[in-house]
Amino acid sequence: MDPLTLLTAIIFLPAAGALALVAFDRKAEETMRYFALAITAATFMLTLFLWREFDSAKSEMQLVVNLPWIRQWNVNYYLGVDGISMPLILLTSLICLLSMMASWSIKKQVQGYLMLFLILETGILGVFLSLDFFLFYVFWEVMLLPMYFLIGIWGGPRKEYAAIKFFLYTLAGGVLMLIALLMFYFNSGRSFDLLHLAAIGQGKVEGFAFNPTVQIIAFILLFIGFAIKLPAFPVHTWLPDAHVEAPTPISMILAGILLKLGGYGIIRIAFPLCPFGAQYAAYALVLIGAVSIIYGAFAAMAQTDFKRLVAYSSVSHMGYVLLGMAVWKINEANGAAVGRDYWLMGMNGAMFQMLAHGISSAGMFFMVGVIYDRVHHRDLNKFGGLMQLMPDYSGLAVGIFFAGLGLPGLCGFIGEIFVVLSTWNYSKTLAIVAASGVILTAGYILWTIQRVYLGPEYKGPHAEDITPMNGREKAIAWTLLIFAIVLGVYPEMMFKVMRSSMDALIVSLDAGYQAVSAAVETAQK
Amino acid sequence: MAGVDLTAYLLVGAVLFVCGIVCMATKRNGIGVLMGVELVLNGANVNFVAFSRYTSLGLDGQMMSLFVIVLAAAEAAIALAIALNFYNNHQTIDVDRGSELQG
Amino acid sequence: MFSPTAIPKFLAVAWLLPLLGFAVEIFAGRWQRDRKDRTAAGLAVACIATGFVCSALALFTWGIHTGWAALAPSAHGEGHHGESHSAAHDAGHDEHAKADDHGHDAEHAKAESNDEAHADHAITGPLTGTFYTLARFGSLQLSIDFYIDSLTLVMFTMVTFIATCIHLFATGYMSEELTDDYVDHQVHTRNGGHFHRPGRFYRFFAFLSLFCFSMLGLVIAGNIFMVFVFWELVGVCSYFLIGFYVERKSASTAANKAFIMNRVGDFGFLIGLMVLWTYFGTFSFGAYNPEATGYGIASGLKVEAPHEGEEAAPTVATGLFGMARGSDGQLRIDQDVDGVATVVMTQADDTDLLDAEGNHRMIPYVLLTIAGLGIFAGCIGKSAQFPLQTWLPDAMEGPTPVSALVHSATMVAAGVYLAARFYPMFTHEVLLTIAYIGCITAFVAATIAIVATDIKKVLAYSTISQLGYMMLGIGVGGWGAGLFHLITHAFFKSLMFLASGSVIYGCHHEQEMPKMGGLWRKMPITAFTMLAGVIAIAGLAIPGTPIAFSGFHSKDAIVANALAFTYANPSHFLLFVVPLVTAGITAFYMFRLWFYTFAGKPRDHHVYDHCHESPRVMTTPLIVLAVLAAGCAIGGEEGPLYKLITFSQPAGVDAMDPPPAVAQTTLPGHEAVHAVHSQAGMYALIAAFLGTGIAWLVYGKGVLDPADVKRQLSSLHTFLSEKWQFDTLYDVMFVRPVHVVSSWCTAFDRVVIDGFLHFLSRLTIKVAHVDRRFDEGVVDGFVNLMADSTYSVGRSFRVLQTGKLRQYVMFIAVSVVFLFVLVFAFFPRGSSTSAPEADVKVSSRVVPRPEVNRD
Amino acid sequence: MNGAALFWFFAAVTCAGAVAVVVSQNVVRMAVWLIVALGGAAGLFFQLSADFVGATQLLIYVGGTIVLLIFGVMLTASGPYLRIKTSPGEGFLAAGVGLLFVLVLMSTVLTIDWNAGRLKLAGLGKVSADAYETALHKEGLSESDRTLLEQAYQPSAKADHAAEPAPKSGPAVAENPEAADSHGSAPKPGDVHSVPAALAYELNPGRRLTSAEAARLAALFGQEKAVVASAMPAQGDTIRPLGLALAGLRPDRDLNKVHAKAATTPGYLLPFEIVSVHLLVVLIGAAYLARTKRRRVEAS
Repeated sequence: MDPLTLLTAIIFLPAAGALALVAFDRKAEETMRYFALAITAATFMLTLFLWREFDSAKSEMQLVVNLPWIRQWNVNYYLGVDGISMPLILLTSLICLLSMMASWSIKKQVQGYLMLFLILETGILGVFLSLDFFLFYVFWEVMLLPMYFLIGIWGGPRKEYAAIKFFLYTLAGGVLMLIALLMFYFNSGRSFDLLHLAAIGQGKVEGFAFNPTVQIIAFILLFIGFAIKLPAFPVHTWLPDAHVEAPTPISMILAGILLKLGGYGIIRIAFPLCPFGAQYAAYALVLIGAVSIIYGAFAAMAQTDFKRLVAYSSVSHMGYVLLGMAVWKINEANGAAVGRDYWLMGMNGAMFQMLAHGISSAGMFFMVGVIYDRVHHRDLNKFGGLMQLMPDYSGLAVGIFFAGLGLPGLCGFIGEIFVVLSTWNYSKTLAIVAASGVILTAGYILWTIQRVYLGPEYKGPHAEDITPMNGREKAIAWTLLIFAIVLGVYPEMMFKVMRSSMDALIVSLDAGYQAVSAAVETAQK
Repeated sequence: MAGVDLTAYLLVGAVLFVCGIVCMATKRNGIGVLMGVELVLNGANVNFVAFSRYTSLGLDGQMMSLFVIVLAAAEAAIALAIALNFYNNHQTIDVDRGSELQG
Repeated sequence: MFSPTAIPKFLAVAWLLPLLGFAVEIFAGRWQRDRKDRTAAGLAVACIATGFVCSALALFTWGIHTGWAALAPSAHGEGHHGESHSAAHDAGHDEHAKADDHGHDAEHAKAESNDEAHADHAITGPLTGTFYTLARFGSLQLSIDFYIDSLTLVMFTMVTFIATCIHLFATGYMSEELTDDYVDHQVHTRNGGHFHRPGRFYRFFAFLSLFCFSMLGLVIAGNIFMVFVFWELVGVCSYFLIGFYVERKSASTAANKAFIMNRVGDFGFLIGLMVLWTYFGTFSFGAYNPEATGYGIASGLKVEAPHEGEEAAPTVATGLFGMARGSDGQLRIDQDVDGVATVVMTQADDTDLLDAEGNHRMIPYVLLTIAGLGIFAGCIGKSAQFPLQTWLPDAMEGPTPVSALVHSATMVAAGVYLAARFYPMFTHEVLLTIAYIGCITAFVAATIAIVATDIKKVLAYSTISQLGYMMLGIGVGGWGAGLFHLITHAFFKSLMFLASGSVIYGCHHEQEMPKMGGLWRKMPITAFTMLAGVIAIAGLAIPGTPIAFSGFHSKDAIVANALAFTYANPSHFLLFVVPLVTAGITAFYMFRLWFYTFAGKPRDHHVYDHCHESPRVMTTPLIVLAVLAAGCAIGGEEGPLYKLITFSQPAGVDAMDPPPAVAQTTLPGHEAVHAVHSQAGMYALIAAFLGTGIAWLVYGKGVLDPADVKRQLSSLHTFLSEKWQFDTLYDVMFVRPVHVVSSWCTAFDRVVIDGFLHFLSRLTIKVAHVDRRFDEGVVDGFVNLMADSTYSVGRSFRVLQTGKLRQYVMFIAVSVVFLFVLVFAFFPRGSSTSAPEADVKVSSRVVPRPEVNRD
Repeated sequence: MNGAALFWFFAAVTCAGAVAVVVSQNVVRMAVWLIVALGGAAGLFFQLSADFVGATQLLIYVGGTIVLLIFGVMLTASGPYLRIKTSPGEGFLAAGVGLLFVLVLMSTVLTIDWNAGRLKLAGLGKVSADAYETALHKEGLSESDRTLLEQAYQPSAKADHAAEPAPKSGPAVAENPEAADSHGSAPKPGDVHSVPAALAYELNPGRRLTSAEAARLAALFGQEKAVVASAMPAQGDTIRPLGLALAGLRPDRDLNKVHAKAATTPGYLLPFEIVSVHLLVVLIGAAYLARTKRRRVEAS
């Protein structure tokens, strides 16, 4: 299969499925569900095929498609994969498949739900695959609207509030990104080509350069935009609300994939395009990361709403992503990275943490959803004793929660430990702060497990509705747990996909920063 | 010409002007008001001519006063016409009676 | 018979078998419907027993290839052979597992090939290699390694052996779970009844197997990162096992407490890891080079091969130990330009280690100390040392076999093991900290044990206290002594726990000693095996003869080291005095326990009458362990066990020079210790006999009424039974503040961040309203608005609009006057700052006072 | 002396007439007093050597407007309304306001230094260095005069004809010019042409001069009359200049070269024509208005 067909199929198959859903009878809900499930499954298969086609040894973009789209503005239909986007694409199609399986609990307006869901998947995959900034932005915004409706229509009691909050936050981020996009566009001789822009940002293109001011401003704009998605303290407050109100499958997507877009954006756009800005703001990033870790953990501990707790744990866990990316220590004298291997490790750890969090947080939200579907409440103080009533469920949930806790052998550990280990090289204080997260994380997760699963008996309402997990639910939970274990035991599976690209990225960022700062010094003289 | 300079003329002009104003403000008779206007204009004229004499205004001042005189004449004609009309309508030329246009 | 390459393989099998067992048990348990099925237990026992056989094989293979060098100098090879053999045979004969025959055969086979093999394959250093690489970043590599020396092998053998015994014991102890309707008498449901649930026999053994896997991984670990990984895993197994009775709030709370307290220690551990990682760039303990030494197991199990075109993974020429210390075991302290003491890293051949740019690689001495303290913080958590000791007594909520295995013999001892393993990385400050922490812990826990009445709690505090002893031993330079005590303690403490488990089992889950008494008649085997353990821990011996239980030897070694240390550093005399006192207290409370429980008259006849001796499956392990508790340390410091342990003692451990720049303390050399040995032994013995005597007088003879003493010293008693108020203190200092801070965080989110957003949104809405009004007023009704406003303005001026000409004139006049006054008031000098323009106009220069022209 | 007396006479007549107009209650008397006042004003015009304006005043105002007014009085004067009295309160109020007004105006008039700027007019805006030095080194120069000279003048910044007044003064330079060598003879206003441009002095814009100081300066430069010199000739005979001005020629400007460029302007002819036509229209309108029938019957 040639790249054009393959990549286009991956992106637009879900959208095509959404279109096809129009043709279905409104009443044929079950048929539509199976159809949509087949679409997501097919997409997953296609991404697996993409993985097969993908050559881990290469560091550059592969399977590149570049067709003109809007000639006047020099916008192209420019797609490609490298080691950074590949794992996230796999994660996306997997989580979409699983959350589609979890969507059986959606009972109202199924047709609309499925359509929006599939459009959302198109948007996400599009973001991960685009290499044209404009295209990226378009897909970015395409994601926004379905999500808004998915929360706003199928959500909980405060769905409108949550949906609008989500929408406004994300829109604000999008606008900042748009400003940065235009800054790049007009400073680069009208180009949206991310690779070209990155080359300019790293001072590799004769005749064009993003000067330090542009880099810093653009980086800050981009960073705020992506940090909202990530989410990092203090722009995280949309997350608890959105998660709490969103239906379970949407929470899974939100936590499992959408948050990764923030990290992906930073690593794909913000860093390569403005290495100078990135280095300039590195300390702030690390600080925000560390604060997010601690803050999220503390906030999680105070929650009584199960989903809210998991949402705050996401804030905490995504803090590691930010932390790992930015541990870029330089030698003030010549601008060269000090202990580049540690930074490489941090970057890899951050990427892995994204994947791990994609698995574990999706799993946690799913687990919350399973019990919510039965008892229709999420008050942590009104659970208890589920270990007796639903032993399989409890066992799986504990496993997934331990993955979130960062237990060795499960996926969360690898990301967290690699990030934390790489941090000392950058800043001792922040490393200690970040490491202290392990205590708090253990605290709130164990406390949650104790309150929900342990104890003699269930304390809340609808005790009679508590039934064991059905096969579909078990399949989802098992898949997630198995992935958590496989990634935790064999992280190389993903590291080997990323390795070449990550190495190349670090090298080019390092060189790019040196080039730009050298130019600055020359200019100052 | 001790003590006679521009200032003295200006003072005369000021007196004329103020007299005209007071005249306008006090006379209920329309014609009286008209006379006040004439006085005001004359005060201005005195100033113009004095400036013409004592400053670099030159002939412009005199020219302006000529215009004023001519305008005053025309104004007087119009005013008289109005006054007559007023009188025809009100059987008086007491300007205080002509307040129909008040808001 | 076996080449040295077999050693890691044996250990790997021993290590991984329990994992396999776990996987099978946890699923089989779910699938099988028959709750009375003991298959799970059988499988678990089989796995761990095979593991024991494998590790014993590995030990023998190692012995052959070292030519039993460990035992050579003073004792004859036979001594060790016999001793260790007997242990193996005991296990082999006693266990009921299926692996028995196989292990037996293998042992014999190996024994036969012993003589012929020992000449050519001499193993000198530790065996190192990589099983599996987790990830690699440039020159940094994180992997699952092995580091095998005699300590590893001894630990492996000990752990597998004790674990086998305890598994066996648990088969009996946990048999109550073999039911579909287990009644938990400790849990009351809301309707007043007891809690009923299906039995969880299989789950217990699954977790026990998982624990064995984790513990063995910890022991075999070849790098500190791997230690951390398994460190966490044993922690989580401990969590599961403590919280085995998930219905019990106390159990789940204790499990949480244990895990979180361990995490507090792990936080320090992590900091230590970060420092080491950043400065050394490796986590490996020792140098290894798989290709050169030909340990095929490394490449055999290694999954990751170098990529095409990529450099092969750099073989770590020198591990942490070699980098930090020269081959003479000394830190190479240097002063850098700022006068800060730094440690220069060295290569295996004692030349300086250089980085890529050719600079010396070094680590500030302070940071090395911090790293050491951090790692030790992990040990504090895991080994329940002061100030993180409070979780261990609570952990007694778990079933007794768990207490015996996890919380006395293996996991909690892992902290000591790590401290010993990591010894070369510790600076003198760290060692001193270790010594003091151990000293404090030993004393504090012992005092609490005096007043504890729960039989398991007494043992738990005694465990903490003994672990403190071990730490103390390591801290004062008694590397071998500490580990020696670790091994002996593992035997006698697991014995005592199992015995107490037997009591609890026999007394139908009665744990309060005041309700027992005189039980020796009912359960003689338990009572006398327990007595063996008590004598061992009390450190009793017959003076002047070599007859002594294991505890005497090991404690004696520690006290001797402490005394020698005190002689060398008189200001630290407490490090000797406190342990000595503690030794007395130990003897006292242990005999108190024994007298309370087994001697005297029955206090609670209900308990006594229903009490019975445990079945053979439980008593057999007791007997085996009692024999070992009494005799494992035979020969003391001349005996095989001590020699075997100290064979892998780090270079120069007993004579490490104090770093010249930072000299604080001096570690006593081997000779110094030896010199005070008999003296120390005497002190220790006196203390032990004193304690025993008092206990006998009070609880055995009844000379003094304990209740009376309790009344006399009620405040002290309360203080001790409240565990020195540590829990209260932590609650006030940490738990509540954390909750407060977390509620602050939530409030901050809700009030500040969201408040700000809501403010913004309200502002936006306000603006939108204004905008709407603007639209409606201006865009929609511009004309109307103008008309309206004109009208209203007109109306407002209507009063003025009299229509009277003269008034208008007056207004004008007044206004003009007013304006003039205004202008003069505010611009008294006019504003004619403009330069006089040529002469087109008369310059309006204003002068302060008009002056009349003089002309 | 004569002129001053005449001025005071005419001024008194004018003011008295004006006041009388205000004070009188009878319209006819008011008209008479108005004639007196306007006539006095005409006298003042003559006194100001604006003979044409004065004549026009007499002709149009006294001869035309007043007659018109009297016509008006007569046409509208039906017995009872001849004397329409204002209330005393109003009178007092008006008197008060008028007094205030006149005080304000007078203070304004007296505050402003109308003489300032006439140094330039007299050709003393820029003087030659010779003249300046001469004045500065004159025998018996008082200290205050010297200070005045030094402060009032500064060396010319521009190499230009000294007589040509600087179109714009440069930025204020407060420092005193250094005394240069004197070159003898006192300059006449006309002499400034011959003085080398670089050696000229011009008025210092940073130093404001009072009229007394201006007069003093003029005296120091030997120009007794210069300060009161005007663009207009002191005698009458303004008909011809006015006529020329209407046509666009400005003899007054030509006279002292100040406005060499502005000597010919578009003139007032066109405005005058426009005004005339306008007036015509107005007069026609007025006639139309006056002709309107009375509506009283219909209105009532």
